[in-house]
Amino acid sequence: MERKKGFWHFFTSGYLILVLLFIYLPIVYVVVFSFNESRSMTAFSGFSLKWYESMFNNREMLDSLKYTVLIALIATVTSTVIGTVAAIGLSKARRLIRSVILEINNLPVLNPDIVTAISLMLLFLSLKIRRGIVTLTLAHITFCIPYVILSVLPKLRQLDDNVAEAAMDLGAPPWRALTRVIIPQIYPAIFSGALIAFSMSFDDFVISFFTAGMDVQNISMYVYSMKRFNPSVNALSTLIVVVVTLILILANVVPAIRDRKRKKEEF
Amino acid sequence: MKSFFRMSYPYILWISVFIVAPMVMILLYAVTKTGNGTLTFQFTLEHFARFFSDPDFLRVLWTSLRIALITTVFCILVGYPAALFIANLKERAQTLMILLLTLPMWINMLLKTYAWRGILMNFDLESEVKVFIGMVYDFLPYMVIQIHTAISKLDRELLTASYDLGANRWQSFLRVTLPLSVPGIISGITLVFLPAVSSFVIPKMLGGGNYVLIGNLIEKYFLVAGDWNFGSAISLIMALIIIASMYLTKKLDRSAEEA
Amino acid sequence: MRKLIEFRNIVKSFDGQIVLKGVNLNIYENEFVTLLGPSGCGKTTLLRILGGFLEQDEGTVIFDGQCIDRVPPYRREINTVFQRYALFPHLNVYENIAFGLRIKKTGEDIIRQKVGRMLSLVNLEGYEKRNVTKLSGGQQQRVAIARALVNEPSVLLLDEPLGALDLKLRKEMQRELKRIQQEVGITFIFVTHDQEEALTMSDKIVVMKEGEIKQIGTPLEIYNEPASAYVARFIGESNIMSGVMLEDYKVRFDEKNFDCVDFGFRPNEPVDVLIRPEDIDIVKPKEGVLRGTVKSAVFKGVHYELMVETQTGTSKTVQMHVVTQHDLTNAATGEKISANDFYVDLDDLENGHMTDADFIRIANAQAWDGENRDISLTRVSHHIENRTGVYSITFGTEKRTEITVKVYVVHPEYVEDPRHNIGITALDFFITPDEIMESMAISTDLKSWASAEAWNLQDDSSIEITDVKFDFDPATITEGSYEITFSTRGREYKVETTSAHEAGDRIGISFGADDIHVMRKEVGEV
Amino acid sequence: MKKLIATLLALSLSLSLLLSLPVMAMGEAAEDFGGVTLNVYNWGEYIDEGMEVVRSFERKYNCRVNYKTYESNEILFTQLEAGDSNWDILVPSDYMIERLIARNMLQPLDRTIVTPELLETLTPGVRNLLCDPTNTYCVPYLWQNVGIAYDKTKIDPAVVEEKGWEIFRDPAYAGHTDMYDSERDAFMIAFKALGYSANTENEEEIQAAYEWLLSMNEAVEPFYVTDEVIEDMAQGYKWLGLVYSGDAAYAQSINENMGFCAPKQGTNIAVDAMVIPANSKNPRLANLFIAHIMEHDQALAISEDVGYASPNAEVLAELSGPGGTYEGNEAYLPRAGYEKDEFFHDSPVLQARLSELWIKVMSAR
Repeated sequence: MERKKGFWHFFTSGYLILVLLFIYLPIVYVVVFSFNESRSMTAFSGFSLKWYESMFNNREMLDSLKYTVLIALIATVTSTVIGTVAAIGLSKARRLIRSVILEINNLPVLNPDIVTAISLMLLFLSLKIRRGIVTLTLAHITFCIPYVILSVLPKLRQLDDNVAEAAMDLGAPPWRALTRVIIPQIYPAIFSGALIAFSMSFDDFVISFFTAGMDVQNISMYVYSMKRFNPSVNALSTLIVVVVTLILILANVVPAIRDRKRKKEEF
Repeated sequence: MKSFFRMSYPYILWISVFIVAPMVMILLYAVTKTGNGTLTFQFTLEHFARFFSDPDFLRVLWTSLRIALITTVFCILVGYPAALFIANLKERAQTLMILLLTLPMWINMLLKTYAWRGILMNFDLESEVKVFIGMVYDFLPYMVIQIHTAISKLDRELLTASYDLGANRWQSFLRVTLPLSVPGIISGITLVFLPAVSSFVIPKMLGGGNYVLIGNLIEKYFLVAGDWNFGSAISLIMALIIIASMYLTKKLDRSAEEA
Repeated sequence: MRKLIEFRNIVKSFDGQIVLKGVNLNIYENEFVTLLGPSGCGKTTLLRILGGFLEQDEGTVIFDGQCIDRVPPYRREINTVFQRYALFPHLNVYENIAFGLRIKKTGEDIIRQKVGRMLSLVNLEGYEKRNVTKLSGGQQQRVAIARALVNEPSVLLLDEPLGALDLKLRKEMQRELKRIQQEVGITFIFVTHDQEEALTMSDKIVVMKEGEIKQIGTPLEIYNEPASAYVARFIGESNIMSGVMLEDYKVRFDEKNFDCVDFGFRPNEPVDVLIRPEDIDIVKPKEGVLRGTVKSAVFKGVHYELMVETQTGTSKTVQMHVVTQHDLTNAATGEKISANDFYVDLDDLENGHMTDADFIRIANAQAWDGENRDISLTRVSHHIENRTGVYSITFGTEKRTEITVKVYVVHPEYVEDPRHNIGITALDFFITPDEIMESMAISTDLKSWASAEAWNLQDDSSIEITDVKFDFDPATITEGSYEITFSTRGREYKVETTSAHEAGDRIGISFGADDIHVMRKEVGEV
Repeated sequence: MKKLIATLLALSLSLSLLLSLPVMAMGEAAEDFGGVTLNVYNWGEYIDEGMEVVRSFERKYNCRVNYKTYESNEILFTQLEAGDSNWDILVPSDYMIERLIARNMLQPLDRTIVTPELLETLTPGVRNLLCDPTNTYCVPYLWQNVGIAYDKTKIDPAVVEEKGWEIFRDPAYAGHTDMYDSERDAFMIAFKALGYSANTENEEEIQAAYEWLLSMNEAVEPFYVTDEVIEDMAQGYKWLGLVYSGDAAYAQSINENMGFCAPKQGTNIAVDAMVIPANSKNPRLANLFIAHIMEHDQALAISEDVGYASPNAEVLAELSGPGGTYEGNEAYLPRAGYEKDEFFHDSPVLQARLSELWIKVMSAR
């Protein structure tokens, strides 16, 4: 078993490294070329912060980044609240009602983005609603809520019901039972639902493209509208890669440290 | 506890306004005469007839399905071994690998596609190959994570039992791990094939203008030609294809369980 | 019988913790061997090493004359029934059972014939197409057995297979496993922590503890001739006393000499003595080898289980002075307060044990307001010196409602019993009738009021006061002095008998020389 | 967990606040519009690199410019038709201006701001365009013509001059040719190669042009691209490509052995001009923006960075003349006054017919 394992171990880790290389090739490529002196994406002619400078001077690009983050935050918070409340409501609904609503709920997730985008555009234009930041935010909330529900509802259904009944038996009114017993248990699901919603809103292009109208543009729309290849996008991508890496490290390392600390206290 | 159900009323209102109504709009526009932007209530099926009668539209549809299919198959062939090897890693290494796979998913798809556009400038490839690379790149992490979740849920004892009954590592994989990971593959397919068929950014940015998929057609008839009725018809056709293939994979999934 | 399996000096540890400390064991053909021991004693690890799923750190496993350390599990002539069955959820019953045969590329018709035979062996005919996840626990377990047996292995490993079944089904499966073993005629190695299961099914039992084998033998040998107190305690019910082996055939325990059938010990060697409860007979007090009173009698279905105390424990008697209720009322605040005079042990005073809380507890001082809600006593003042004599102490609430009572500081009279090195003490105390009536656990409260304690003279560790004897009726008690006796556990014998007895009966117990089993003391054995 | 959400939110909020510091340098404002927003809708990459032209306008009038871009005249028109946007400045091509004027979706310019003197600064080739002879609605922004970009080291200029558009059917260049993905321009070279007018609505001529393009596909197997053609020609990846003169000028400034030729069979001249939509919210500021762009320095900055020819006569001479950035650049100065060159006319019928055939051409490969 020992000898064969050696080769197999080498083969599997080699394969995984290849996959990681493929996944991270563009990211590394972009980060490297964001410091390139010349415009070209093929020859690295010298180190310079030229593109970072041009990015920070490019108000249109910065505005679109600002809108992207702003709308992502608003959409995440609103959809998490509505989604969680709806999930709790649905978990107590009759089977038929729940399955019908869930079927509709999954439509924006399974349907191709462009169909959802078109449908929302048609809605706004037919009702003569002027497309702008409001319609864009409403659209984002609409496609974020399903992810929250899909992450919270299963956890809710796993909770054993008589925990809430026990809380009420000990004198807690339904509302208190909800906040004191049910929500703390599904907190991780709410959090992961919010994270998915944030990443979906932050990353969206198609739906924003059709529902944003003239006033506002998010990062994806700005990049899409650039005809000639503009290296300052590399600078922007590097900025986002750094921020995203920080957030993920924060989101994963902090709980790990806390767990290890808590384990130490237990001994 | 029954009172809690009332909590979902606001959401029911929300989905009827922002999901059901819009889909109805698409349906209305798809089956009415062209009224350049305004809804004329003359019922017609001419848009569907126009789509299915013109060989070019069908070729576009076929190209979309073909590229999506190749992408999905390639993602499975490349993704499955990766998911299997990750599942065999030690606990901490596994969480690290999954973290490394999810990180790119957070970065804007546009920016990543733009990066590929820069990279692919060095090579003189056919548009279809460029689009294929872009698609595989975008969808591979989803596939790997779906399959990995399915494999890591398997009870280790099943493999021990298989060894015990005389099956070596390869036979155990073929007869136990693989069949039980089929649900993971199927949920991976839904997360890759469906968006791939309808993608219109990757073909547009990497395939140059000419590589037209069905998503581009819809964009063209809505934004360029301003023909909302025909655009809606195409969207409806695509939505129906998606729902049909989703239903197919669900049945496949259920039958896999019964076997 | 031919030797089939040999474990030679098997050592195994999991991240630093030794699980098997050099195990040597031989298993013969067609034997039903049970590895018995508490969880974590290494029995499952040994089984998994034989199955090839784990590799031992040291030692070798010989199978049918050859060393199989290097042989992977799938090439060993061994099959396993797993604790949670590990049936393949994506295959139906027929396919599950046929799995091993399909691997060996057996012909379809042979498979159909062998699987059919297996299904009838485990009474599951007609279940071929059923989905395994939908079967009951018992049925799943039988499919697991069929799946393993169909490959006709020379050894079948069973890793606590009956754990998940309910009692009645477990009994049934025990008989069925035994029947299958005899009918199929292959070696079974059965792992369990249930001693009754081991006794009913095994040809040979291997008792294990903390990675070592304690004893190997037939169920009868293990039951009647346990190698140590640990084995005896693990198998069946037992009375175990420590004693001394005067000479061959003569042992002394509980200050009496008895004839026995054991020999070969050093003179006056300290030994453990075992007497099975079912070997003890109940006789008239006079005729008994020992006399005692029945402490408890529990009906266990077939027989009664009696606890007979042949020697009383060490005891101490004190006086309980019941005085009239004299709580004071503070007219201004409507608060009421009450407390009793009390005795204090001089030793406790001297080594500073006594805090205000102790005084409040012993005096049973309480205060409550108009609505009968308890108020805490925040002010306690006294000037008790570390000398015997009578002093006074005052308890008060926040709002100055106070009461003063007398404190009798006395020399403690310890009662010491060198033979059992037990010490016990208690103090007289004052109490009111209401407090006795309100008390929900009278014995516990009496112990607390009298500060009754018992301890081991050698290492000062506390010993439980098991009995509180008093002859008043708490419900109808009136003022006056009453005697209360606190005592520790004496020598008690567990006896199984079919005749009915009640607590308090005076009886005699007797047992013969062959009922006494003398065992060498294990080093470090408790 | 709560701590985690808090840190996440705080991080993103600080990020967005940091970035949104309004860059409103408070220079002396010629006229204070108090931070009003002017909505400008222009082609992508069609203004100076750092958008200093826009920033200086914002400082000059203390206003904020919401600058957005579109990809084609058709997308621009569909957006306007959707009716839920009110732009102040648009820069459509001449044939689209013809359509907008016909549907009176534009408003006349304010003569007191866009004065006749300013109009005098325009080079004659672009003044009084067919679509708006009296410049009542539009002021040219940039102009160009369509031509052949080729690698001089691979193809002899004389051959290009001699063959003109027919070079796109020479199998010798199979696999080395880029064709611009725009149906009007592609059909234009077919019409010109066959000697027809670029605006013909005659079905046989259209059919003949369609055949011409199909034969081009067989012969040259072109790569249908949009902006990649600029990098392809600039980096020398391709030998031959259909290109707008402005893009060619930019490419030639990077790669000297790239030649440009406006074929003898005639080509399309196009002028992108600034107009003010009828439903604009602040027409006065819009007029001031047009006047601002017409100033010499702004026109120079735009034309120099973008590479397309400037409508301002002086700037044109300055950039293409001695010491100018585009001195000796064959592509910068579009050919003017050549009788076979034509402007496009707006004809939705032709447009629809061409787009239908175009899908066939592209997917025929």
